[in-house]
Amino acid sequence: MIEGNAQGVNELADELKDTVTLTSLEKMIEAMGELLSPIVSPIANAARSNSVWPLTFGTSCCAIEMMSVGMSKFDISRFGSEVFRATPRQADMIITAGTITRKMAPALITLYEQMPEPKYVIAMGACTVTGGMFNDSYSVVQGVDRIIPVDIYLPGCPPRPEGILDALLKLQQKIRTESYAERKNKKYRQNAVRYVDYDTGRPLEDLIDEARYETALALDPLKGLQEKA
Amino acid sequence: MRNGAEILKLGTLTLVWWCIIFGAVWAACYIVGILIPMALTSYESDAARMTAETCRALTPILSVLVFIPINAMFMVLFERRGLAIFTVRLGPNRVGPDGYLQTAADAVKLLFKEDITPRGADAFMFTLAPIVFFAPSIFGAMPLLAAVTNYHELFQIANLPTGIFFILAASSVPVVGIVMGGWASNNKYSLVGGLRSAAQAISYEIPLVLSLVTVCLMAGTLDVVQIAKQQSGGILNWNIFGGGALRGLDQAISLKFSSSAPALQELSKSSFEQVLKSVYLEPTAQALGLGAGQEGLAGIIAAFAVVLLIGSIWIAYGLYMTGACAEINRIPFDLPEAESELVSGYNTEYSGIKFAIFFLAEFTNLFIVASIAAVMFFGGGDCPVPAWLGTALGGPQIASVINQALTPLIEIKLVDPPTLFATIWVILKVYSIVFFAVLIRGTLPRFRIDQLMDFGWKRLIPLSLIVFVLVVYAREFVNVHVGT
Amino acid sequence: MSETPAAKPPEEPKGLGLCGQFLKDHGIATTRLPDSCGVETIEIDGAHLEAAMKLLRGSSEIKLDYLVAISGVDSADTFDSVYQLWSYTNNNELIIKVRVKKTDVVEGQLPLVPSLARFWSAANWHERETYDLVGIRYYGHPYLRRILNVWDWDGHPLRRDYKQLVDALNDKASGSMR
Amino acid sequence: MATDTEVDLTPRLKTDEMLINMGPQHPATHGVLRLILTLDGEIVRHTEPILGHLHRAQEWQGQNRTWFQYQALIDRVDYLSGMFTSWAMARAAEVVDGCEVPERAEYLRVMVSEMNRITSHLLWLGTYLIDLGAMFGFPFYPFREREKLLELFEEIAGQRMMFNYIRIGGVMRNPKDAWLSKLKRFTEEFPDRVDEYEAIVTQNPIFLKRTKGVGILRKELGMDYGITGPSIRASGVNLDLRRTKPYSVYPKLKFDVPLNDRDGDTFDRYIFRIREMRESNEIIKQCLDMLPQGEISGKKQIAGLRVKAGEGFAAVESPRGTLGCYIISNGSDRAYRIKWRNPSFCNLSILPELLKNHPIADVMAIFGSIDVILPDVDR
Repeated sequence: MIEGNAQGVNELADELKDTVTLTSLEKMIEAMGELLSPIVSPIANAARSNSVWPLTFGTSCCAIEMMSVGMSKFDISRFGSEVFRATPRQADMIITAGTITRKMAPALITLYEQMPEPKYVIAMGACTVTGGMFNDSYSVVQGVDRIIPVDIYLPGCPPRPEGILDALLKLQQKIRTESYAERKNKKYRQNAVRYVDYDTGRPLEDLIDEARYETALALDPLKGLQEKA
Repeated sequence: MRNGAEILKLGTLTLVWWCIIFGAVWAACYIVGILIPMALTSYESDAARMTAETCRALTPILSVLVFIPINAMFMVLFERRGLAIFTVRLGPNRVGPDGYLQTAADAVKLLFKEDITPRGADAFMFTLAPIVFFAPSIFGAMPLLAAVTNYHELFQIANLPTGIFFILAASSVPVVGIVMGGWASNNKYSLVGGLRSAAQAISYEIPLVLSLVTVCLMAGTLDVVQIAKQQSGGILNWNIFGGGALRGLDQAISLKFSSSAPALQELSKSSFEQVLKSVYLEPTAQALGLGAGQEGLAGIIAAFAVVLLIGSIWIAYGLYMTGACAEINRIPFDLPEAESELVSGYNTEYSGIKFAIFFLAEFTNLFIVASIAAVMFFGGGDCPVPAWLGTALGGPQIASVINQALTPLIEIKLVDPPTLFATIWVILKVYSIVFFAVLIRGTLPRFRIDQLMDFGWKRLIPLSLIVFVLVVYAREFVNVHVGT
Repeated sequence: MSETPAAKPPEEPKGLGLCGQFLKDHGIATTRLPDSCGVETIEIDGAHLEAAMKLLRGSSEIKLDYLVAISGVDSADTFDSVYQLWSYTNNNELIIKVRVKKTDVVEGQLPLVPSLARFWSAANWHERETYDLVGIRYYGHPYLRRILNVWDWDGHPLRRDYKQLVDALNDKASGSMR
Repeated sequence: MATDTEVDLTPRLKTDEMLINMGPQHPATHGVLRLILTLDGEIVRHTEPILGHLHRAQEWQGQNRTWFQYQALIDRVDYLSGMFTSWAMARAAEVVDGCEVPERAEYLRVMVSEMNRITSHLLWLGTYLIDLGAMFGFPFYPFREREKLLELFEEIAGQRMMFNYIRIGGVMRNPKDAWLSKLKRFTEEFPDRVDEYEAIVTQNPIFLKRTKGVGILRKELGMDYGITGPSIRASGVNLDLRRTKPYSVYPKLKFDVPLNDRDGDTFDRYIFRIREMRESNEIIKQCLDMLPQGEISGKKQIAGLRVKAGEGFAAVESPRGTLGCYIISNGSDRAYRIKWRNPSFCNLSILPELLKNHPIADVMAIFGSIDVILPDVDR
């Protein structure tokens, strides 16, 4: 994976990226360009904001509150979001419920990359906002925004189910302000912010930098000595 | 009571959505099937006549194409709201008035969603799979159309003499789509899901078909229109009650109620016992070659045969529903999807519009198996109230009032009262069965694959064969579908 | 374990305890350590560990057949592998410590303790965990691989001299929260 | 060499084992366990669990935080039974420190932790039915009762799940009388609710088919792996610390420890948890009657809380089994070493044995039945 090559990260991004084929409807709209966007946006936004299907993703304590919110007392189904999809391909939103560790990070990134556009992220719980109570642990990622782009931050340890409903409503508001064309063209592929190596739990850029440095060192050992001095 | 209010809301929602579905289908059929040909009759050319004929011929398929998406949208909502009631929740109630448009929003969203073909997938097969899965539900529904619309002239073209045979043939095609999708996805969960689906469909098709064959045997025809017509005349004539095995009883009771009913004039002279005797005793005695003195024996045999026949048909219906649930992958037979085992089974890798098609077809299939049950077992478009009870309740008067009110619409051919009533009854029956399926979904856990196979091959298939044989014998002694 | 705590500070133990005596009868030498809260604690040489465990587990009167936990401790001048033994049938308890002096550990290598995983399945994951976090190598283990951290993790986090990795995922220097 | 007539078909008819990677994100792995299954058709031949996707360094935190700070953290070790994790550490620290715990505090501890046992088993029941494929319907009912208990927890501890209620030396807060009467009302109606669950589940033919005779845990194997909790009691090993190594006020309370007389299968593990819920309910009732007046903490709850030097191990019977805590203290304001003995970690290690030669659908039935909480495994 590491060839000491600056394009490494981009190559990996390409590898993770799926083949994208546009639906005929989208092709048509694309052909119409930005002209149609003002007309399509309200329809698309109304539909998208009202049917946000979450991915069944939960790592720890917050996942239990995420389950509670689907249950009788809090009932997320009122907002049309009770359709928890087990596969990222059919989900619109990922609620990162629980601490993300260095070991889990690559899996989360893969899941995020596998979700079809438009996709949204709610960082649920203190751990995914900043690392929370575990934020100085050696194995914890300090907030999911270090690896994937986040739309809504929801603090709390764990947040109450009402908090999740609030976050969902805020997300719906956010979706309603979007422009279809902008979502589609300007930020069409939302890639992960940073990729993490599965075996070492370290950011890929670091590993690539290290590999480059080592190659450079192998070519020019004097440089290393100079740096040491 | 909170739940009562929720159930009322669900009822209102159902009525409103039925109006929308019917309105849309009715309008489409009226415009294409009647208005355009009527307008074209003023031009006296061959081309105009051809166009008019084409329009009329296209009406059935158009009605199905309009009906399926809207209906599936409603069924999803119906299921979600129904499940919410079972689980002490409210269900979707924010989009549109009281959440009526929730699934419409879902559908539009899926339409606008990115469509992904995974790396390593067989793109052609991957795209073909949802189509193969969905297409049979369109043409499979065709022969049913004529049956559920009371053989309306526009839909006669869709009828086939081998209707049920065709429907069954069509209903076994979707599994190819599932296997295709599972294989093409380049995902192991999908593959396992697809293979499970194939195994399941093969095993459960047999009891399904055998139970329907039992009905066909009783009816003596494969034509769904004929089968529906034979059952007309109230609940006692339906196939679920032995398909005319209780007809004698029906007639005898109607004698008690009124001996002046016009349809029963030839029987008006005979007494209650005589009717029973002529319908049950004599044919049985004839079949057995019993003499005049052995009426008691003949009576016992006839009664036994009637009970046997009705019992067998109930079992056949149970077998049919079990097999149908397995065919359309619903809980407790949702192994190809098996969310807690195989993530999402064969459709794990599908997103956007392709997934929407899978979703659509799944619910359409549920609707189709429910309508097959309604036509084959529950009398199709027949009113469940027997004629004698209907008369006692003032049925004819009500009918005439409605007819009067609809006269202007009937004159412009917008409404055909028999078709209207037939479709209303069919939709009620179908949705009762759908409601039952939703109830099951809210109750049962999932089978395991080997238990599923055991259950299919070791229980259902022998049972369906036994039922078949029983019906063959019982039918000999009971005068089924007399005079039709 | 009794509710009343042991007297503090722990007085020096007098003679061998029940299990120490039992092991001595079977020819295994042990050293008695101060009781930890009323529970007999012995130190044993790594070479005799497996034999001792087999004896303690199999004997009908002692029957310490429940391996509660294996902990690794980075003490001041030793690496300890601590075994908590209970019994499913009686109330016997024992803590066994195997100590490896830090001066005995070869530079750049891990302290070595024999593995129990071959004859006691409960030890399997506990040993992997201790290897992962404290860095004690259990020789003879069938699958000694990191269990909690990623496979190519650097260092052993529960060592006193562990330097925390600082990078873009986690740049808070250790101790900033306190 | 095969001749022309003898065509060797073996390479073409070769069947191969399939590797399936289940998790870390999978609906049935209760979080983030990853299982690498070697399948022969649909039969599992070999399983390799990969843990640590939720390794949050709880033990490391224990060394680096003061006792007072760390008390707040440990509810997250086993988030479904936070009372027990608090209690295990509090007990270990008390044993090392030698401080007295007032009797009222002990009763309160027993009460809240038995409540916690009920919530934990209720959640297990709901998710287990989801694992078995009853996605809608039944799983919602246990959550209804669970919410009632969570409300009570919130009232007394201020949080629905992370209580931080049991502290070293006692408990945090005195309950009000209204709280006690609410709890009493709950205990009165709860047995009826359990009857309700049993009416839906225990007689369900599909449920019985899925669970009876599946995943039989032999007694000897369980003891070899150090399995604890309801799972081993369902296999007939009498290991309930509340009885075998009694602590707190359990000796004064009357309750049954259900014990099986044969090797337990998945169904036994289900039915034993149901019975335990009933027993817990009885314990709460007794505690409510016997609750004495008095102090609630034997140690000052201040930020500079210290534990005397020494080492000790203490354990409590959590809903999943023996939850132990091994503490080495050097007398400073933080621990020298804290080691957790987590029941989930030990119980999970038997999974490869239990799954062997079962179909893939049973993976969920068996994995669910040993009731594993992933942070309790990974810490």
